[in-house]
Amino acid sequence: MIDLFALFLMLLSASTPILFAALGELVTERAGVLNLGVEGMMIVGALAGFAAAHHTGNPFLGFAAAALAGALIALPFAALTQFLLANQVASGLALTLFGLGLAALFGKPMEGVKAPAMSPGPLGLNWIVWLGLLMVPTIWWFLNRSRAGLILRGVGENHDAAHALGYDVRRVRIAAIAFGGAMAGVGGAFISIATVLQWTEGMTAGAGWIALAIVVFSNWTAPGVLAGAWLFGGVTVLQLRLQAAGVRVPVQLLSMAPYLATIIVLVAISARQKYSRRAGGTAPGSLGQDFHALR
Amino acid sequence: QDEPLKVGFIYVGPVGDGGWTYQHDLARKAVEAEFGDRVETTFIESVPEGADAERAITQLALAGNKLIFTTSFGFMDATVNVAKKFPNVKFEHATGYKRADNVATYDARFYEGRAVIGTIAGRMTKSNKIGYIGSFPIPEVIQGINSSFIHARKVNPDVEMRVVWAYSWFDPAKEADAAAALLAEGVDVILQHTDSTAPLAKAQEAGAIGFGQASDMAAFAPSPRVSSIIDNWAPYYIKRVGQVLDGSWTSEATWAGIGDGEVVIGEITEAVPAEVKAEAEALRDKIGAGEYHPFTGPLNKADGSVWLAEGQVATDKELSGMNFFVEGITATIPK
Amino acid sequence: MIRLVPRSEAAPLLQIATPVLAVLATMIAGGILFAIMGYDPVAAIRTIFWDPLFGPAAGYSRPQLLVKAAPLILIASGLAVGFRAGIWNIGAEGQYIIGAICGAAVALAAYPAPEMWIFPAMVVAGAAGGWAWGMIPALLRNRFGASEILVSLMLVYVAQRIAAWMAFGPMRNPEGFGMPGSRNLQQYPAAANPELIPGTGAHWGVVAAALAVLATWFLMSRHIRGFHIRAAGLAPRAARFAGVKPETLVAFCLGLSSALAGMAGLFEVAGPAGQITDTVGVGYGFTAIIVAFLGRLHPVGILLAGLLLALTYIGGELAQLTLNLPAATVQVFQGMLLFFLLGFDLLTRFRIARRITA
Amino acid sequence: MTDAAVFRARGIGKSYPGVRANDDVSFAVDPGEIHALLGENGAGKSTLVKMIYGLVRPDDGHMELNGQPHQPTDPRAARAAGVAMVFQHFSLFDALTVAENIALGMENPPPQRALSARIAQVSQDFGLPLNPARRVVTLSAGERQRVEIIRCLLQNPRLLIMDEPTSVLTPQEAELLFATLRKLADGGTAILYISHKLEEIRTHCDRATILRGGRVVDSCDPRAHSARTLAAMMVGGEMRAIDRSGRQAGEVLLQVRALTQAAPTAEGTALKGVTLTLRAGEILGIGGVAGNGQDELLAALSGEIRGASGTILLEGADLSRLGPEARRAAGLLAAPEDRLGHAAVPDFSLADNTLLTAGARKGLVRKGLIDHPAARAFAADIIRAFDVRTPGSGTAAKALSGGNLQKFVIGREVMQAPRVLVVNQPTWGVDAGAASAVRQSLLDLARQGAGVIVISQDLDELLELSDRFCALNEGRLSDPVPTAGLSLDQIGLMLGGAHGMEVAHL
Ligand SMILES: Nc1ncnc2c1ncn2[C@@H]1O[C@H](COP(=O)(O)OP(=O)(O)OP(=O)(O)O)[C@@H](O)[C@H]1O
Ligand SMILES: Nc1ncnc2c1ncn2[C@@H]1O[C@H](COP(=O)(O)OP(=O)(O)OP(=O)(O)O)[C@@H](O)[C@H]1O
Ligand SMILES: [Mg+2]
Ligand SMILES: [Mg+2]
Repeated sequence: MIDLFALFLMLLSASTPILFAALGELVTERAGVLNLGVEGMMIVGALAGFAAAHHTGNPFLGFAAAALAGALIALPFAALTQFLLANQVASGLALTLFGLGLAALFGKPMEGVKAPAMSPGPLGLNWIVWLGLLMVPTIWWFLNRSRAGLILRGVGENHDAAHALGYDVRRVRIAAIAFGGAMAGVGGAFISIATVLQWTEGMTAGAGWIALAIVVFSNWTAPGVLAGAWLFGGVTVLQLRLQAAGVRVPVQLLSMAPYLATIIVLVAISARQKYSRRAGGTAPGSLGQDFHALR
Repeated sequence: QDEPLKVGFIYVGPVGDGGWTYQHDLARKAVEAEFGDRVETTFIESVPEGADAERAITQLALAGNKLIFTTSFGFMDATVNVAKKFPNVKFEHATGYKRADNVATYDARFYEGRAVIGTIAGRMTKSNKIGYIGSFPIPEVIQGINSSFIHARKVNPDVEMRVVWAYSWFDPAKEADAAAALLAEGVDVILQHTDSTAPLAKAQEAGAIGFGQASDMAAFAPSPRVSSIIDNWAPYYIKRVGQVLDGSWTSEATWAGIGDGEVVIGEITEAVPAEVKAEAEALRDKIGAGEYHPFTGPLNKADGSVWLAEGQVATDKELSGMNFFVEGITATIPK
Repeated sequence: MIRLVPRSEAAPLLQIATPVLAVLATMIAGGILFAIMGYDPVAAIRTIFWDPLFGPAAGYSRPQLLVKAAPLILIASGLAVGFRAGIWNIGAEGQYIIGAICGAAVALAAYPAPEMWIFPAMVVAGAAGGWAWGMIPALLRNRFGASEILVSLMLVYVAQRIAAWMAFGPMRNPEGFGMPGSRNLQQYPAAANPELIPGTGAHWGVVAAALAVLATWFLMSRHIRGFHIRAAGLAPRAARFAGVKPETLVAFCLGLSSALAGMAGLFEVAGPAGQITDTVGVGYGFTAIIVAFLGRLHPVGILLAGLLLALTYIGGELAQLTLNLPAATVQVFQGMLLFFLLGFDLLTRFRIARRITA
Repeated sequence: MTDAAVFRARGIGKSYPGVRANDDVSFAVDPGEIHALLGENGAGKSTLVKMIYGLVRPDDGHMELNGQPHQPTDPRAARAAGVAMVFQHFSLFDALTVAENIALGMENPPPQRALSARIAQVSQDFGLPLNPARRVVTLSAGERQRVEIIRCLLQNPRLLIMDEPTSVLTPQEAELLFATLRKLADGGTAILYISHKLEEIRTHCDRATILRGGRVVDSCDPRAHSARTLAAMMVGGEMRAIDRSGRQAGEVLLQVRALTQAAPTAEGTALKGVTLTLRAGEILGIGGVAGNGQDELLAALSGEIRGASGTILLEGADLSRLGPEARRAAGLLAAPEDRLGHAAVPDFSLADNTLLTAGARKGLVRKGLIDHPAARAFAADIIRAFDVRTPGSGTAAKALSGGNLQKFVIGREVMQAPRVLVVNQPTWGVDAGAASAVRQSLLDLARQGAGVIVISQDLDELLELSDRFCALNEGRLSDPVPTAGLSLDQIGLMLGGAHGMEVAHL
């Protein structure tokens, strides 16, 4: 039979990239900005992180560089949506396209190079896996207990009111976008530095989209993001484990399982909310809307 | 001096994929190196299969390319369609089965290389469990699984094979998870028919070994990558370009293997004991010399029925439509 | 100090001028990028924007623009209707795939019958398949309040796996030596979607795209349903007050956009693509979202945006071919084009004024 | 003259594109004074106070606070200087709790627990009960107001600005508010108070500064003038008196029988056995504290929420199961309270906004096809007949001032010649001139034989308009009583009186 603890450890690793990206997007969306460019930011982070790790020989510097690169590549999106009031959905899609292209272009010299090894942390898991787990309570605390988090939520909930109270909506949002980019960058770098140990074009292979979905799934809460990442990662890992164990399973159906499971759990959660009439816990009030203050 | 011969290539992925397309592009560069000014090559990368392929091939033909390599199975119908419109252009389609007067096909006998790798795997495993990450259940992949299993069993009768289908040619995260799943099953040698290095990275973490796929993946040598199976299209491309240049090109179906240098076994590293290395190299050379066919009877199918009698050799036709596992593999082929 | 003053009414001239400005800006910025990469910027820009239309091989590539743009326009015009109502179907890619599979299923089941009804039946099946796939998020939203964004997106991945399953399993060409992929429908006359007038690139999908543009334009500007859709997007409570049932609207918008996406899938699989493979979804459903927004969710805008994007795809291929520009460069270039288009869009909604200071 | 004033403005001016919102405004507010700012919609009141609060920067002039120059760069600077403000439109965060909302309005809020304690303390002191842990979505309008006020009180402001705070409050809540303000004023706080309700200004304010077209036109002691004179000062001319003549009750038009409905949303109110009868030529007033089912009742009558069959009958025909469009076709029309976003689509032109309700009755939509020219013509008719001040039918609804949009929305329904018209808060936030125009149009409609139901929280309005009066309380409707001879106190009792039944024998 399958060793559940081993399965859990696998799940922790497998869910790390989407956990980072989704936590970052959670903060961005809580500030009222919908950034569909996660995939683009992840791939840029994957490249920048890999390049830095390779050149310095230090994987941790690689992750730092990935965070920086993710934040930087998010800036055109921030400028478009916050200053030029461009549509957020389209700008995010453009960011994905741009990021994928840019990484492919600048990644040529990194092809065929191997990343420096990382010594594993406790339980043989990568340190970044632990960092990701640590980010969950940290972000929860930031959003729900800290002053800055309160302001960020206020900005996302009602930007006009936040503005009327004297908060700089734009600055908060740009910071949130940059943070989202940094987290997506780290998530992407986890794939290149810790999972594959090489750089190849298109290596994030859609993880950014899953991260976006998980934020909706999480109902915009940090523990929800963790649950979503685990559910998704868990079902993925489990179906592969069943195959590996030689259990005769319909492979095609199982390969759909992570997506179907996500839908089913989402429906269950939504239905409970709808019928229990418990107010709230839903999308930030100003999510995706432009903010323009007249002076 | 004549105009240079223009040779075009259509790639299904980006040149930087480090695998399938990368190897084709290496061969394109080899053509340039070989013929210098007499040829001029161009390529279009990341061409989706389907309508875009037909257009990209046509554009190549319109741009004056006289020889066009279409390097993915999914380009088959597009290639044939375009070829009808450009009878003076010669086409080379990789891994397909449709030919015409100006359409040749070519493929590599990867299963020959898998036999060598399977031998090493069978010798190297301590847990007697070998893992195989399959991409899609198509004949080429099934040949590879069967061939490596047969030869692993030959040197180690206790060997078992675990198969995981990734349903992707390239998805590092998925491949890593698949590798982790196999490792958790106690597998200590991983074979892969997917293109990323993620399984090697996972193998390294777990102290297991693996093999380079498509390209050498030498960055992971000497361990976990103890050898590799390399797609080497250069000899074929050079030969065919030469034939066009001297006018001797005809439409053929080529299925070349180790003997023609199209399938290359990468350096076997010192992580492999010398006697195992010697054994593998001997097998490689025997296959290369045509003295041994990896699918030689007696072989039964997984359902127990007889496939090949003692000494009988599988026909190419049988192989190209292979859709069953041989006896001993307990995994299933998704239908 | 510069500030933005909202326009109370849209400026029609600018609606036309800003895309032109954006394209010019992209050419300049793109030219700089190409120059940095070591390519001749003028040649690159000419290859991407000019050659597909007027270059030496334009006779071939011009019709190809239609072929490439048709599915984008067909899908985007449906999506835009829903987006106007605030209903976010981002799973058109999945509906496209399922439409293709359902349409092809009819043909494969009928093979090799020569009857006339086969192609029309395929169109119906394609639309119905897409529609049914789109009704899943619609029902889940109406019944349980589940986000249609997430559900439709997840269903894309499910559809992709179904396509792989079909290509390797039930729909595999029995004469295909075990290789993946269905029979090629182009070679089955009763089911094929060929060029209607040779050399124009116009197949039934192009016709359908043109009709979809006309129909959605009519719907959104002349029909009360379109009015209700616009109202619902801008002020949901006002729409409900006017008599709109939100559930009906969700079903209508998701149904319309997914039926069109399914139809687009069918036209592709019966025509340019030819067969069901595991890669039958080549991303039209996602690109169409960009097209819809670039077209400002307006049918005519979508028509132009679809053609513009098709131009950059085909021009990008030409640039690879003639200048050895890597595909990634073209991708970066497209990203820039989108950025500029979105940025310049500001001018249509705001006036730039200098701050009045005492 | 030594300056004892807490706040003083000298020659303040502010221009928006095409409008001079404030021009050479000078006035002063003394400590302990409740100072009213009066003026029509668009007179520049909000603009002026936004400048004091640092949200808008003046073009000309200067301000002083406590004798110091006052040039706040943003609201936080203004708060630091001792200015607090309650906004015309709530500036609250729905998804956040009361305590979080209050913390966001403070510069250095104490930790969560201490803050909750202080909120409890202050709400105790001022008699404004509030649970700090509640989420704002779940609060009634009056409770929301309390949140805003307590947010201000916690900062011990020197100058407290209130922009139309009572437009959403019931009389009782308004009384409570004034008691609070008086307490504050007695403690030395200066209060700047904006309202369109002239009566309350007369009773509670110490001074009034009157704005017209952005300029200060007068300053007076409001207690020394009648509401009519104040209104005259605002508009710069005489107000026309309301004409109630020429109506008599005819046959029964609308019957609502035991209408019971679950709350449509978590924050909504259930309707419980609502029963009423409306006759031709009659105006029925429905009063009640906000959040007692007003919105739900309007939705049930307009068809936005469909009821059980047999509950709503128009001239004998059962409309209960029909949607809004069918009900309009039958002659039952409605105008909801929230003009921007409910009664009208803010981004649509006025012409397009006619299509929201007038498609069938005005022939603007035939067989699903829109007749755009006819819609424009109808919008132009409304603009003319109701004196809507706007450039034309192509203007977006959101570009109209509240009063003008309200006239348009009421006009759109009235001009469709309904059999029955239901309106909710018809003059909410609307200046005296526009309010009387709206009220007159309702009376005129009834005179022509239609039945009108006016749901309102403004008791003066109900007394002015209605023939009979009922109270809505927790979703229950009391039996009607004739308005003639009813006093404000009696009505107050009916509204406050618990659960409807006991008011029946008033
Ligand atoms: N943000 C703005 N942009 C442009 N013009 C504005 C803006 N805000 C106000 N105005 C103009 O300034 C004038 C004064 O508006 P203001 O909101 O101060 O009126 P008000 O007296 O508060 O009206 P009300 O009684 O309706 O609240 C209006 O005529 C309006 O046209
Ligand atoms: N953002 C804006 N852009 C242009 N004009 C504006 C803007 N905000 C307000 N105005 C103008 O200011 C005037 C008054 O604005 P305000 O918001 O105070 O309306 P109001 O009359 O108070 O309505 P309400 O009853 O909704 O409070 C309107 O005539 C409107 O044209
Ligand atoms: Mg105001
Ligand atoms: Mg107002």
